[in-house]
Amino acid sequence: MSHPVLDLRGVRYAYPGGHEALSGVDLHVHAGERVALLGPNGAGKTTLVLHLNAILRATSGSVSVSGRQVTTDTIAEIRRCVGVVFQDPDDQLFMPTVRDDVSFGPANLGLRGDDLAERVDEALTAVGVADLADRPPHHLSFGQRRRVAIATVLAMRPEILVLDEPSSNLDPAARRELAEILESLDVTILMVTHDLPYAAQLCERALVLSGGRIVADGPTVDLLRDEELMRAHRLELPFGFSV
Amino acid sequence: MSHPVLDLRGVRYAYPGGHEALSGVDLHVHAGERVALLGPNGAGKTTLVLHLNAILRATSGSVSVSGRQVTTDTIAEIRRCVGVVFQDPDDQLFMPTVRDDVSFGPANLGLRGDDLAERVDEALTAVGVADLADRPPHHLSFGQRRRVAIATVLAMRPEILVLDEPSSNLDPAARRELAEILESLDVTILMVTHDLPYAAQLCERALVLSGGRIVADGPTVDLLRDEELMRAHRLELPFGFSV
Amino acid sequence: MHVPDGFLNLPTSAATAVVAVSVVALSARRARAELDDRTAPLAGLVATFIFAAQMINFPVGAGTSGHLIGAALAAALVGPWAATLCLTVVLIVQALLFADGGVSALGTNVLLMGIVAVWTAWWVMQTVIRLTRGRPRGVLIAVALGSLISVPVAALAFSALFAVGGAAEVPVGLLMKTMAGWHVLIGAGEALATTAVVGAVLRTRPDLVRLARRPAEDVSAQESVVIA
Amino acid sequence: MGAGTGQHLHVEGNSLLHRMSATAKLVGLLALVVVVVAIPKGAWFALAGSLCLGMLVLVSTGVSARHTLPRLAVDLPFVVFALVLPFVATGTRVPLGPVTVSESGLVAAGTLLAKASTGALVGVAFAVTTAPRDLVLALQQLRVPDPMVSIVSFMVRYLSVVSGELARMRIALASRGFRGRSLRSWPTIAASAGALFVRSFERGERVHLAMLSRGYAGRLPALEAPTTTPSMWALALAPAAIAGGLLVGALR
Repeated sequence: MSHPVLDLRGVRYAYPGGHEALSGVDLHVHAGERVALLGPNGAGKTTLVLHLNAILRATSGSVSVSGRQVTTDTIAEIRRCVGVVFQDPDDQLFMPTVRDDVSFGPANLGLRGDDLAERVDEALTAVGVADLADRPPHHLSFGQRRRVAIATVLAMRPEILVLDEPSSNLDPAARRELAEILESLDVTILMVTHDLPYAAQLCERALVLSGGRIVADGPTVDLLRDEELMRAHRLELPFGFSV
Repeated sequence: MSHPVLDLRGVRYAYPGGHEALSGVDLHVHAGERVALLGPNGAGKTTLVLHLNAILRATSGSVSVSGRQVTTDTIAEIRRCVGVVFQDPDDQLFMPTVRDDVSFGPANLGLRGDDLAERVDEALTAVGVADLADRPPHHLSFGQRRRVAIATVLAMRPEILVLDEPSSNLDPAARRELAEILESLDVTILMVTHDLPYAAQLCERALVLSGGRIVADGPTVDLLRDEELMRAHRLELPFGFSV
Repeated sequence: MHVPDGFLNLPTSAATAVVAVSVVALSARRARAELDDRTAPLAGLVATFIFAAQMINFPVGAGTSGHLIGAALAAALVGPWAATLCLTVVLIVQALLFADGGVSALGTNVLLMGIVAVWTAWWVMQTVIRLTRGRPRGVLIAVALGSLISVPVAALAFSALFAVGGAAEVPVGLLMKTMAGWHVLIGAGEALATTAVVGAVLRTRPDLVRLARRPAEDVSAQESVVIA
Repeated sequence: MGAGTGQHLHVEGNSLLHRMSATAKLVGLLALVVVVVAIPKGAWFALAGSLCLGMLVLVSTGVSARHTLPRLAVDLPFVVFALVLPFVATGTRVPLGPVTVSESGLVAAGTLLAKASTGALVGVAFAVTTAPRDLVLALQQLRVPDPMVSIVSFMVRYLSVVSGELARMRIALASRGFRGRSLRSWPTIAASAGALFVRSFERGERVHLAMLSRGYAGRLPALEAPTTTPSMWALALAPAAIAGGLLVGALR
């Protein structure tokens, strides 16, 4: 691993109103890792995610993906490499059918015909919903929509998959099934979540973002066991959980 | 307790399309209880909730609240007695300020002036957001909006509070704070959820709704320990949680 | 409000369709200049909202209720170009997926509701804002008058079309008087409802009300249109 | 009047019209209504013929009348408008029961109702047999400009999402004792409509971000559409051709 897949150095970002959401974020994720990004509400998690695929551009500092720095010229390539799955699948599934939606990304990359169809099948199969290809999204259950949302991004063969609260609103079985799918994928994963048990289940390593900075980085279980750290950043294991 | 607060007998309901969502539900909740209603997606949980305050009317069977049967004449009274908090606070909050939103229910009951103001303060204080009264709901955090949504219903002094997925989308601290608030309320609670740890934490008794019927009723921990029951109804404890 | 098939003769329907197509094409260009590549998703969701808003019943007593036409509402919220685009899509979807309004009268319906009503409302609103400059209630007064006037004006436009290419010889004066009179009442309802909805948006997200933006921003928007 | 429930009229089925490409169907629909509108006033044979044709087309969809009938009620204000015509139109007066009415007005009203009803019959036939996505495909194949097609596509996608939000807001209102029966309820109803606008607009912004994330550069990729065979075109245009025959007969 010469280059980390994700490499953020001193990333600062202030919203036009003046509020500084990120105040110097350093973050490195290497190929094949599954990393959890933890942090309380308002810590800047969503702002950070929007930097990873150049929707927002850092006020200062640098963001690199697989060695390519984010600049105006590399935006298209960066967006192919970093697949972001947003929290509400209804925001992500905007085409009339599942197939149209999963085709959207690769079609923007210029794929057509059989190549495109193959990508779509591959992505839908990876998340176990190949049979839903011709359904309109509003006929799917929430759990199915979440999986299709992941497929829309996988179809672009990203180098890193960024998931925003993947477990939210899922029932227990759908939650476990999604965990199994994520474990089976051969892709680097950064998972933004406040579901600490889910982070512990899926990710060996975790980062804590608080007040616009990374305040902790280490094995997930170690961080979750560090009561002082947890309390200081409004994190806590829910009732009945132990690591 | 002469009458249960909630008393459903043989409630059946078929949607206009013909799909039978409830096929004979018997359910009793007594004053002061906190009961969890568990069940997989599609079990009919939301349909059942909409029967509790007469938004939907049973095709057959009866629904009674504090001894009053749901009929066309009692709808207004039933809706005062049964406070329903929906999953998405945005479905419930749309007045210009928190105060306006919390006043809405009691104002519909005919309260005015000081009585109304007192109700609003009482409800906002109960959920710990009295300081937010004059803010627009739109600008609050998700956890704050969830609490205000509960206040809008508490302001009607309901006999039973029905909560649909109260823990969804909350970060760990907001989740715990909400649990503490719910425990402090002096009101009967029926909590519809697929967050089994939350049910175990808050409710002594649980019901399992599956295929439009109540298939289990008992102490929450006993139900959650019954692996066969759980598996049969697509329920399972999340990774890392034990009862 | 949706004109069915056969109320206007073929030449008149065709002429309205030609006018509608040209204005909608221009609107698409101008809306894109304002909204950039956000046009499709934003106009799509706003069109969906207008469709939904038309389903909301405003009770008028005695068990009856009315609903919004939405042209003035759309104009106030997203500006006239995007409003024309949204109303047009609503009318297309209503005609083809809900069989609401005649397919041969689609051009007529777009002209009446998507263009005449939208632009009447917008011009009136702009004028009132200029006259009440600086007054906090100016925007709401503008919205009220804009919606009030847009409805009878659209009805008069229909009467004029009917006089030219209608299926019967009706005394034009009588037709206009009746249509205008009746639609002033409907316009009053439209005005109350639209003003209340715009007022509600102003209290939570004033930045989303196109009409309430400062003139300076309007100027820059127009400049960017010229550049584009 | 647009005050329906937000449900598409589309019903799954396997009739000829269900299987026909939406492009051919749309062109056929347009051709038919244009021909019907061209039928001269008072050409009763042609008008009755086209009305029967419309009914036949609708019956051929195999969709139950319970679903289609409610939708068939042509807009009430315009029915009233048509019914008033005989009383206000100029020209010779003829007796009709206890009153005298304008003869030309009477003819015009009959013509108008026949044409509007035919249009409604075939319009409903199109709506019940066409899935929303197929409409988007048809518009795309008929070279409707991209921006319009995209907006229609977003609208059909989000209709159920936005009307679902509206429905839940209504339920939440009713749950807190809201009746909504008088003018005094307007501010509340308007507040909910305003909130719905903000939610819709913000969703549009989030959808845009999701699109950008997957390489959107200002154009939606074209959907892959099936081709329409010549025999399908022939079939789609047949009703218009028959109506054309009736029209020519009437013009003679």
